[in-house]
Amino acid sequence: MPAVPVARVRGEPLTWVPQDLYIPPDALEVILEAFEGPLDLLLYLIRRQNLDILDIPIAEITRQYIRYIELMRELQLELAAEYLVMAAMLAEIKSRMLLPRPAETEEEEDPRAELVRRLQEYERIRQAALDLDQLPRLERDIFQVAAQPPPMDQVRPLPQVELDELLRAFSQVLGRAEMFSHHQVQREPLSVRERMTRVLEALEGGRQVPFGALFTPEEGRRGVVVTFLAILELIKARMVDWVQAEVYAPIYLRPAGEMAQAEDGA
Amino acid sequence: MTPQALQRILEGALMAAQRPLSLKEMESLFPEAERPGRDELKAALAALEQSCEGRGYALRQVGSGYRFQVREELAPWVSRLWEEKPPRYSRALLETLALIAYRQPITRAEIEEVRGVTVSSQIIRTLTEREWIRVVGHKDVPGRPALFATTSGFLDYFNLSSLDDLPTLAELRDP
Amino acid sequence: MTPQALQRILEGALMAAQRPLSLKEMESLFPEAERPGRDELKAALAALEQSCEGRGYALRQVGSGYRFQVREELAPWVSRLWEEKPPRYSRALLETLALIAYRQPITRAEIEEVRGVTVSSQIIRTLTEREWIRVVGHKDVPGRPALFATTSGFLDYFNLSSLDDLPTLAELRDP
Repeated sequence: MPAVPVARVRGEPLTWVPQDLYIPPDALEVILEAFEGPLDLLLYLIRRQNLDILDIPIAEITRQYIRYIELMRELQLELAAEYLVMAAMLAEIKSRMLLPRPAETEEEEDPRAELVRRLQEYERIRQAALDLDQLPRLERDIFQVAAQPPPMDQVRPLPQVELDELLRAFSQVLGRAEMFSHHQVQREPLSVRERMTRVLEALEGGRQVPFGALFTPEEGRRGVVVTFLAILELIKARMVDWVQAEVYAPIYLRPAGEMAQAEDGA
Repeated sequence: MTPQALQRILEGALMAAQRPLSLKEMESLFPEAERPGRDELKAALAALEQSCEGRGYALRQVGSGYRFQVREELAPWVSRLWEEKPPRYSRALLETLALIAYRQPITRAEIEEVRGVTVSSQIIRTLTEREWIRVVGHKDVPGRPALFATTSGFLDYFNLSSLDDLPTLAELRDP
Repeated sequence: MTPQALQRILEGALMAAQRPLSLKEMESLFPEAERPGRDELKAALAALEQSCEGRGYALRQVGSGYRFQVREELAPWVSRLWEEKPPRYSRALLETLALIAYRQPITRAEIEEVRGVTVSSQIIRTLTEREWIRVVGHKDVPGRPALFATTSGFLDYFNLSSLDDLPTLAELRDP
């Protein structure tokens, strides 16, 4: 009788099927490739024959398992090492099953127990994966609603700064400059520096301002002293110039270098 | 602000966002002075949900918040908008994902022990890139292997509001 | 197909599409046997448009077709979804600002002397644009460098009535 191919595997005709494997021939390759590992293959063998997972006929299953592995090798399917490890484990269980069990060790665990536990655990996860695949999901069953957003003025928020960040930055920079000293901080009241800024503002635009006009008597003695110190600082640092036409004439303050510039230009 | 105005604002924001919005994000739509309370917000969402009845979409709570989604029964028509078929995932990927979902936090070695085969790096990478899983810590054993867990993005994708919504695992029978 | 069913399908598709849909695209959602006519389609769209009245969005016809759009008047709230997280200022900027605040009026060279590095023009520009600093004069030394000082806007931002209210270094050391 001529050998009629029962299936094509990777394009090659397959003319035989192991006798005890009952597989629709055209599904052979698909099935062999679809196993997710030795546990998956074992479960397939058990479920296919409606066997009870809790009472596996280990000799029979081992025989079938090894035939499958041989088939996979023959078809040159990639065979993960785990399949061989399982084959060894099955052989070991089989041999332990054959040993007579002494009466006093009746409590000893069934050699299959560990395998059964693993098969059950894997079967649960295999089912969970199928269930997960059945859940309605985005891209397939669920679509996120998306309407066109209204025209918007994009607000770009400005960075926020806390006051203590500023203080920390100040202390860090002074620390780096080795100018950090308690003494210095107390010596330099900020009111003077602030007043320096106010005086410069008063002179802005090259205005010449009478010395006396920079004082606000309502501020009292302290305020007057602060202004005076500020003016002295400004003059010392060459931030302002002071001019007096003649002795006892009114003193004027003006922005530093203004006159010099004007003279240069002349 | 009237309940109707609040409802309209929430509806507009949920429509425009293109992703789920958490209650906190919804609160942040309002300047502090007119910020609705949690109860007000939830009442508005409930009213909004009701108002969608009979429409083509529904309000649903998923992992990272609330979203409007097209009703499932319209998928046969709506999916024709895209020529590409929705992605299919291999059994190896789904089993790995299922293990991480049901047994989190879990190491790669633990996944391999249950599945009986090596977990390919490609699968872990795909799951991470899809932002379905992430490393939540390291197990205190030699090698300090990464512990994987699912994300709220996983819940969003599979239309779940929490891990409790996962289908229950089959019961184990005692040997 | 009832007009209601058609309306729901169109609504779902328009909501899912993330782009305007032309009448032709809407037709192609249906297998030929149940494909609605143009008039039917337009009637369904008109009914859909009406059904959105009072809601947070509206159906609009634009160049390439129809789309749902969130109502313009909701922009003040909805836009907060895209509000960027405020960026942070660099340490260089904060140090420069601190030196100007505590040592004003001060030139750029003086700032650079204390900080030990150049002060970028970008920092000066940023602080000026923020209206926290301004040029209050020029020092009478070669080059007539600008003197920087803080503004009243600076005081307002930090909720200070005067520079005297700035915390002192002593406060940093003994909190």
